[in-house]
Amino acid sequence: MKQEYLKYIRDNVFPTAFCPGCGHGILLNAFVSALGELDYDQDNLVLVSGIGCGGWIASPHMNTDTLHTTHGRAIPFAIGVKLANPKLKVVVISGDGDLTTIGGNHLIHAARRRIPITVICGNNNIYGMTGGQASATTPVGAKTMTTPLGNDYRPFDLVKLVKGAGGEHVYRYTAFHAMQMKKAFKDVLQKDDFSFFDILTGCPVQYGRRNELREPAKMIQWMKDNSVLYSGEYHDDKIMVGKF
Amino acid sequence: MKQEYLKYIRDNVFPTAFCPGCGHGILLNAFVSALGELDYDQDNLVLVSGIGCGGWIASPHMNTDTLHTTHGRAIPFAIGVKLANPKLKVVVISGDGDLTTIGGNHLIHAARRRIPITVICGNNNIYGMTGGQASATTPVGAKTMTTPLGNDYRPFDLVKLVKGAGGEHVYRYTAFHAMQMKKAFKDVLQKDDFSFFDILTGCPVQYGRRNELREPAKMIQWMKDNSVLYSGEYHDDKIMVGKF
Amino acid sequence: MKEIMFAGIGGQGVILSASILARAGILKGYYAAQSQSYGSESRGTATRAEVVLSEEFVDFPHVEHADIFVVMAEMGVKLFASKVSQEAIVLYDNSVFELSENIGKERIGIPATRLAVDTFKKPLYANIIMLGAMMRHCGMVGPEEIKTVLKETVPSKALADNIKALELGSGLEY
Amino acid sequence: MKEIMFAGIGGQGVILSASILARAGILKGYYAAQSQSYGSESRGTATRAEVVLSEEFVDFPHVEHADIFVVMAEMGVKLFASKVSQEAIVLYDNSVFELSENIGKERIGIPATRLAVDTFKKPLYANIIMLGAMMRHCGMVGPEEIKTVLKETVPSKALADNIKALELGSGLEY
Amino acid sequence: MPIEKKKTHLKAGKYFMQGDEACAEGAVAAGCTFFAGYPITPASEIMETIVRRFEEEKRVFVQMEDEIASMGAIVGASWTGAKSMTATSGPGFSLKMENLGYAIMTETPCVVVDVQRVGPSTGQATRTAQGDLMQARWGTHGEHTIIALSPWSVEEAFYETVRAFNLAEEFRTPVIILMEEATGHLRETVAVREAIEIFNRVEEGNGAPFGGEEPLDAVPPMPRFGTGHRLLVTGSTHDPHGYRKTQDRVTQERLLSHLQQKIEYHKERIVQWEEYELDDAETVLISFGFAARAALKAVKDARKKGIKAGLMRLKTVWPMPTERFETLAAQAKTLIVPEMNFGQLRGEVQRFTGGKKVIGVNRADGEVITPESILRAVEGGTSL
Amino acid sequence: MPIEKKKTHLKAGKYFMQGDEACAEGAVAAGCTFFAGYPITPASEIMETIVRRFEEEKRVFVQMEDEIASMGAIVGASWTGAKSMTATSGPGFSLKMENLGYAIMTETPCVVVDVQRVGPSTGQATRTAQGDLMQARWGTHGEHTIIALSPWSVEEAFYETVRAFNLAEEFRTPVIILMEEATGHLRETVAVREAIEIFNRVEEGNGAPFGGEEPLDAVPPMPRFGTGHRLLVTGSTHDPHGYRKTQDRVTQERLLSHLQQKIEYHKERIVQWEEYELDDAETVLISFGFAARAALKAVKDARKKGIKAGLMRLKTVWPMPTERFETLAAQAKTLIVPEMNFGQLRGEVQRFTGGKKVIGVNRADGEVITPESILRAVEGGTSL
Amino acid sequence: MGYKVIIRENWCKGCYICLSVCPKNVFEKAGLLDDRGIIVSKAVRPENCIGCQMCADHCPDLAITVEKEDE
Amino acid sequence: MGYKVIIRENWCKGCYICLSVCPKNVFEKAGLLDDRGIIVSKAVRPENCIGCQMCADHCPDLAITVEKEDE
Ligand SMILES: Cc1ncc(C[n+]2csc(CCOP(=O)(O)OP(=O)(O)O)c2C)c(N)n1
Ligand SMILES: Cc1ncc(C[n+]2csc(CCOP(=O)(O)OP(=O)(O)O)c2C)c(N)n1
Ligand code: SF4
Ligand code: SF4
Ligand code: SF4
Ligand code: SF4
Ligand code: SF4
Ligand code: SF4
Ligand SMILES: [Mg+2]
Ligand SMILES: [Mg+2]
Repeated sequence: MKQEYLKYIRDNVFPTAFCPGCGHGILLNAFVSALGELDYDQDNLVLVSGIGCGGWIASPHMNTDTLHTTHGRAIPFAIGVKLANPKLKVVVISGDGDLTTIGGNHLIHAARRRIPITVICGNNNIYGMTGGQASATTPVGAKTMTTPLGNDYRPFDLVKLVKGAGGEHVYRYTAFHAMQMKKAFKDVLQKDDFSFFDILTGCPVQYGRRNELREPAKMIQWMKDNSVLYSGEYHDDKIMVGKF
Repeated sequence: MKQEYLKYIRDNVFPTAFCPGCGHGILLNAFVSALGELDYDQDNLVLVSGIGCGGWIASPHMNTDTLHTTHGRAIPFAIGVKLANPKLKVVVISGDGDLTTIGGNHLIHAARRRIPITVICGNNNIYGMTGGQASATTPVGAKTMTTPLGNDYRPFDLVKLVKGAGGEHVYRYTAFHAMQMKKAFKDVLQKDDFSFFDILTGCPVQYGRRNELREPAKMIQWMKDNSVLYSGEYHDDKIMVGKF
Repeated sequence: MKEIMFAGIGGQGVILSASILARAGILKGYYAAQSQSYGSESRGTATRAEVVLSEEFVDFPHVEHADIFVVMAEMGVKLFASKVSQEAIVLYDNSVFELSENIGKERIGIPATRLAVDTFKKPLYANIIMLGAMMRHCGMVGPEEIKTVLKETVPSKALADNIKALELGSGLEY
Repeated sequence: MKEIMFAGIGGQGVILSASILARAGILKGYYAAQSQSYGSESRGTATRAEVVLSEEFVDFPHVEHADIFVVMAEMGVKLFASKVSQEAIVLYDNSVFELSENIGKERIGIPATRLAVDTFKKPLYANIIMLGAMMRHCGMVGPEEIKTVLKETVPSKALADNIKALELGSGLEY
Repeated sequence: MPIEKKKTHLKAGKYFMQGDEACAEGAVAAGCTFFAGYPITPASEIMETIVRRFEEEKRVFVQMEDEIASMGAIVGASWTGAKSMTATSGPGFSLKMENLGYAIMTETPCVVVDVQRVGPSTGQATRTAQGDLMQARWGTHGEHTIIALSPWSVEEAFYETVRAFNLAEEFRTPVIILMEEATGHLRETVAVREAIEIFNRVEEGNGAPFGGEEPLDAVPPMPRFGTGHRLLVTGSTHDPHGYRKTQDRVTQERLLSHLQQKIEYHKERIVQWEEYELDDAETVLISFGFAARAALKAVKDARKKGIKAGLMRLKTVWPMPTERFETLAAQAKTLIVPEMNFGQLRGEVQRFTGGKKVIGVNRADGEVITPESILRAVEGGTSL
Repeated sequence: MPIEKKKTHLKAGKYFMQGDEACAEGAVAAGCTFFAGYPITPASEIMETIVRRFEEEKRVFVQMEDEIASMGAIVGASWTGAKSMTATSGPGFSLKMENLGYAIMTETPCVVVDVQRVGPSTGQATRTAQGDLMQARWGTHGEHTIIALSPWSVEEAFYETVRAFNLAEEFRTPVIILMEEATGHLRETVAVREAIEIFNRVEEGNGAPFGGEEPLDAVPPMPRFGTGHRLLVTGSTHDPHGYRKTQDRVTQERLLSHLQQKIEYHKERIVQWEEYELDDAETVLISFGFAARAALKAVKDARKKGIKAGLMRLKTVWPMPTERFETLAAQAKTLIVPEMNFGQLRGEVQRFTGGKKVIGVNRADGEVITPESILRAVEGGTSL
Repeated sequence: MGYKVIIRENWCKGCYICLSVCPKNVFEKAGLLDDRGIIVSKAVRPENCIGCQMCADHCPDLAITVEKEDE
Repeated sequence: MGYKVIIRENWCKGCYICLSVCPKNVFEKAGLLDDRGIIVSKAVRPENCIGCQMCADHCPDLAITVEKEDE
């Protein structure tokens, strides 16, 4: 992160409360850098989040108006903000448990209505904060506190879910794709549309620990090795990244 | 409905409390007839519903175990029943407001997990029982109590939504397609899979009244005229019916 | 002060009658309160609508002892009889049912549904016919106020029929 | 009855220490209670763990006046000093901070983190070293019980190092 | 004080309105510019009126996917400076509880209407009750304080809604309007005045945006989003600047004390009630909402019979005028609480009677409580 | 009575467990075969233990998408004959309120654990509190009755969970276990007995499957789904056979009376408390849960100082032993209620003291209340 | 061989869907209101019935049964 | 012309993602624990830096800034 971008964060709360190597930090980094590269008016930006480590990405780290809400409900609060003052840019940043498990209904309704907010899911495939239970994006077979023998249930493909609900401007990147992510953030920050990001952040502590990805660097490498840039053809066995 | 199928209904509650020409009754008719044609064991069938006119299709009309739950929550109750006793056939029948507006999260999670229950949405594109407010399936431009100048927001395409969430065995029919509907009900009643039905029932009173479809017969005719059987090609401007 | 109670089944328009009466009362400068009870099963179940008209604010705005009871369906009689004053005038639709109960002081049969079907080819205005009849006994509001309210509330193409029904009811010989 | 309090920052393993001590107490037939406090921000904030060992059921299972206070990070001292008995023995990691506060009766510095890094190339077993030192002062449990508990709780490949750390702590000269 | 005398949007005069409608008109008059709702009997008519009036007034109405979302949306909207509101009934009120607690914790002004119907659960949707009195106070988890008002007539549905907005803004807290179906669906004469008093939110002022600074009972200023304050709003325990402090007991204690004191220490501005014929009353009735109208009728009927009865009628139900309960209990030979539940208000009054037993007149079958049944209790009570 | 003496699944002996773990083991012992949950601090360890033990025992565990769904799922499961349970903390408890009311209305046995943390709202997730006492009673809308238990130790977390299941089955009602984080996360010695008593659901018996028949306080039999009963289960007002009656006041009245009486008339089987040194006590403490442990220590310390103090400790918090409050109030010179909130239990006790003021010792900052602070109040109270 | 077209008149609500879906124009509205205020449907030309079941399957009130006539 | 690789050491948590993403092997683990018990990352070969920003963009703790050296 560039020195000049420090104004977009509250440096008094650093170092963050995230674990070492937490991919949510990479998302934070990319978002801050996107603002920095655009020299974005931080006083016209409201960041809304729910509960979870993912809910901490914006609050308290980002130096804008932030609304840290209840678990799963960031989107309705964000809609209240946006509809009451359409001039504001409203971005929701929260976790997979928050936005897609307990909060899935608000997500699909926001997508359906194409409310002009941006929703960024810091998707680490698990409930990080509460100690590593399965979420709606935990892969089949993955070990979690609540699936010690491996997860039985299929996860959402969030790109398909949001598009199936009617959403447009849907993106996916992993923590490895810090630069592409940043560029896409810049794109949507300059628009007043609905947009959705599935950002695979990786949780080395609660997810990695149980699934042989304990080392943050290994997790990043794994993301690199298993992802494919989307260019028209969608492979269900790969992590498809890009714009959809 | 055949005389012999009377055993599947509680005739002491007839005539139903539905308005004249309510399409929910046609769904009821088709479901009863499907059971009848299969000579289905009604004592191994649990019908679960939420709140709304659609929630009354099964309760109290159907002569099986019925669980009339809270608004939007039929699916979780049904999952409790099914997982606790997998031998039972569990079918959820409820309205569009119930299953897809307030209850959308439970629907997508059930689809994702492919819990072996059947979910039938009596979709009349409106909140019938509470006096005709817009639901998540109300078409753009349609007049409702809460959209007197016409609905601004895009509705869900429930087939796309459920498939986007990971659901299989997804069907759509209208009240005009009573016979096809019945046949499809028979198919899924004999399986132990997740399946989903978007059944366009039509509400002549709350929807029709405001949208020039006040006459039930006209509503049925409209459904006939505007629907196309799916055979590989999906047209967004038509009501696609069939299996998806 | 007058307490007026209307009863019928869903769809018979008893709430509309009550509301028209109350609005007419307002036009005359009275305090008016109008309430009703109906189920979620709003179709085919008993509906009750009440109006209290008074010179001044009424503490308890529901009917305690109806001075006038207008009843359009038999199931309404039993359900609400206890709220009818012994001095009450009871108007009932005798083209729909026969009143066997011995309620109120005076019981007057009005064949409103039959009259409506005969005149308008549908039962739709039976409630307004009853309202017309009621008006004569209530004494607090006249045809002018009710017509003014009708003008404000019913679709213009239905206005003439409504007024006709009102006059039919108020002009009945019995 | 003995009340023992451990304090440190998240990740230093003070809860594990407390839990090992409590389980060891159970093996000796004592009633044991063990509690802790930590935040959602479980990383980098003050953690406290408490153990009460007693012959019989203890009404209030938290530390009221710690007989022994084991403290591994400076921020723990101020935060929890009020719960330390005036008669207490205070064991602190003097390879991490200097104890300036005048708490308890006896204050003993144990360079646990340095010893751990020296011996195991990582700070990981500092808590067990402290536990070893604590054991000598507690008097209610011995190395046998603690080793038995370690066998049941730590992964087998880490067992030897754990035992080594324990002995390092209990064998220290000071 | 940031109180403004404002012309009412409706022409002064007499109107005939439904309670739900009057509540919505009250919101319009109070300056509510954001409404998020979800349909439910018997509250839907509030939304129906709002839809129509907001269209005319160019304010923001949104129908959300459920009651949880509606509650979230009005909190979000409030932080943009909007006066915001939602309306529901029992089942929806239960769903709002988590986000209601969030509004309390974040000191977000907003108004939540609960038009009470028969419960528990789905119960009887079109029937009336007063079963949510205690839920309004205690429905959300954790120690907290709340303000709730209970209009007894259609006219009051209008004015108490205005007052609800004013209190919400003055004390930066959600305010609940507890109505009954009996009032919500009642049509009645409403006299609209020329002008009403409006409390305008204090956006800039001394101190940080959240409480916990000295004095603890002071209401902090509430800047709006988008004005450069870079606000940190959180439902977790936070310091006066909004920083999360989920480990610190001092912050928690100060915050909770602040949330309590800003309301409890200012009860005189919040708690309102009316008294009828209490001066020489030996039989004292205490009631609220629709039940109080039946109680007043009963008091008048009792007086006609020579019984010295009087009524205390709560307009604010939370917090309660407990000191007045005490003096009335001291004065009264008989204390009677009529209500449409099994004794929720009675239980509250019972705490402050110095041991005198309170008699309940209760009805929870979906019908309104009648003057007759209360009169019977008054007669029975005096002949004890 | 369908009570069975059953071997405990754990070998008799002493265990060292966490409160959450003991609660889960209690559920296994009680015969719970269905658990639906959603993670939340500080209740997640209950789920964690259930996952492990249910795997071993081949019972059904499901992690749902939220707390609303978890509550719905356990009600559905219960109708198949399963003993079912869910566990949560404040924010999740608030979300469960609507479906909790459904369980009450449909007379569905199930157990709901609330491990209390600091509120309101997200508050402090890892800190302890007793802020949900009133919410447990009143959190869902509409007039209703509830049973809630409050274990004060890890051992009791085990046995009171068993009792919760038994009461749920015997009275066909949801039973709440109100624990504190302080107990949920406490590790302590637990003595497991050889055998425990289990109440087995009465599936067949006299009368229709729902209450409202005479006698009104009788618990109706509860047939299970899939056995030919063609049950009609609804959260709307219903007659004894389950037919919806949403217009009929008699049905509503009978149903509500039944729901109340089946619990209130059988308080002697439900309400349990313990008394310590009360015989000659002049200072009477009344407390519950973890706070009662501090209170007991304070009582003993007070006795050492020659103060005649005693403690009444509630094991069942709802309904409350109000008659005993009355006799104790009559006996006591000083009444003290220590609790980890701003006075929720105190308010309840205050109703039954014949006017005697109850002194509160309160703490709501996330730390456990201490014997010292209570002792100070005891000393202060006696010197009044 | 023909068909019997049975209408459970007290279940019929007069929506006239049967009139519109019957390919053989078997039904008509009854002339008179019944005691619920409904003008029910009548099978006035049962002899035209071809047993297609369109009416029986589309009746929202389960009021119609069409059976093969016993010879 | 080269690059300045700045690490805010007190923000670094020792995840070593920078080590793994740097194409030029600029970083190493510092030998010693700091007072938080962390072995931070050090830019030990800044002269190799090509300014690709991989490290700066991937540091989850926003601890790295890579700037063009002023001449
Ligand atoms: C209503 C409610 N239920 C449960 C919780 C507990 N809770 C806190 S964070 C969290 C999970 C967060 O998971 P996710 O959104 O994936 O964030 P992560 O920590 O993985 O970044 C849960 C369940 C809560 N705070 N509120
Ligand atoms: C929690 C809750 N919110 C709102 C309601 C009110 N309500 C009852 S039915 C209904 C809408 C039902 O719509 P739908 O499911 O489409 O059924 P329909 O009546 O159209 O068949 C609503 C909002 C309720 N009962 N519970
Ligand atoms: S638990 Fe996982 S998601 Fe949370 S801070 Fe740690 S690594 Fe990140
Ligand atoms: S309101 Fe609509 S959905 Fe409900 S019964 Fe009437 S026609 Fe059917
Ligand atoms: S379709 Fe059924 S309900 Fe409709 S008119 Fe025909 S018989 Fe009657
Ligand atoms: S079966 Fe076919 S032909 Fe016969 S009456 Fe019905 S719709 Fe007409
Ligand atoms: S990536 Fe950042 S936090 Fe990780 S080791 Fe490098 S400088 Fe430290
Ligand atoms: S900018 Fe590139 S080359 Fe330079 S240190 Fe960072 S990763 Fe290495
Ligand atoms: Mg996550
Ligand atoms: Mg609908």
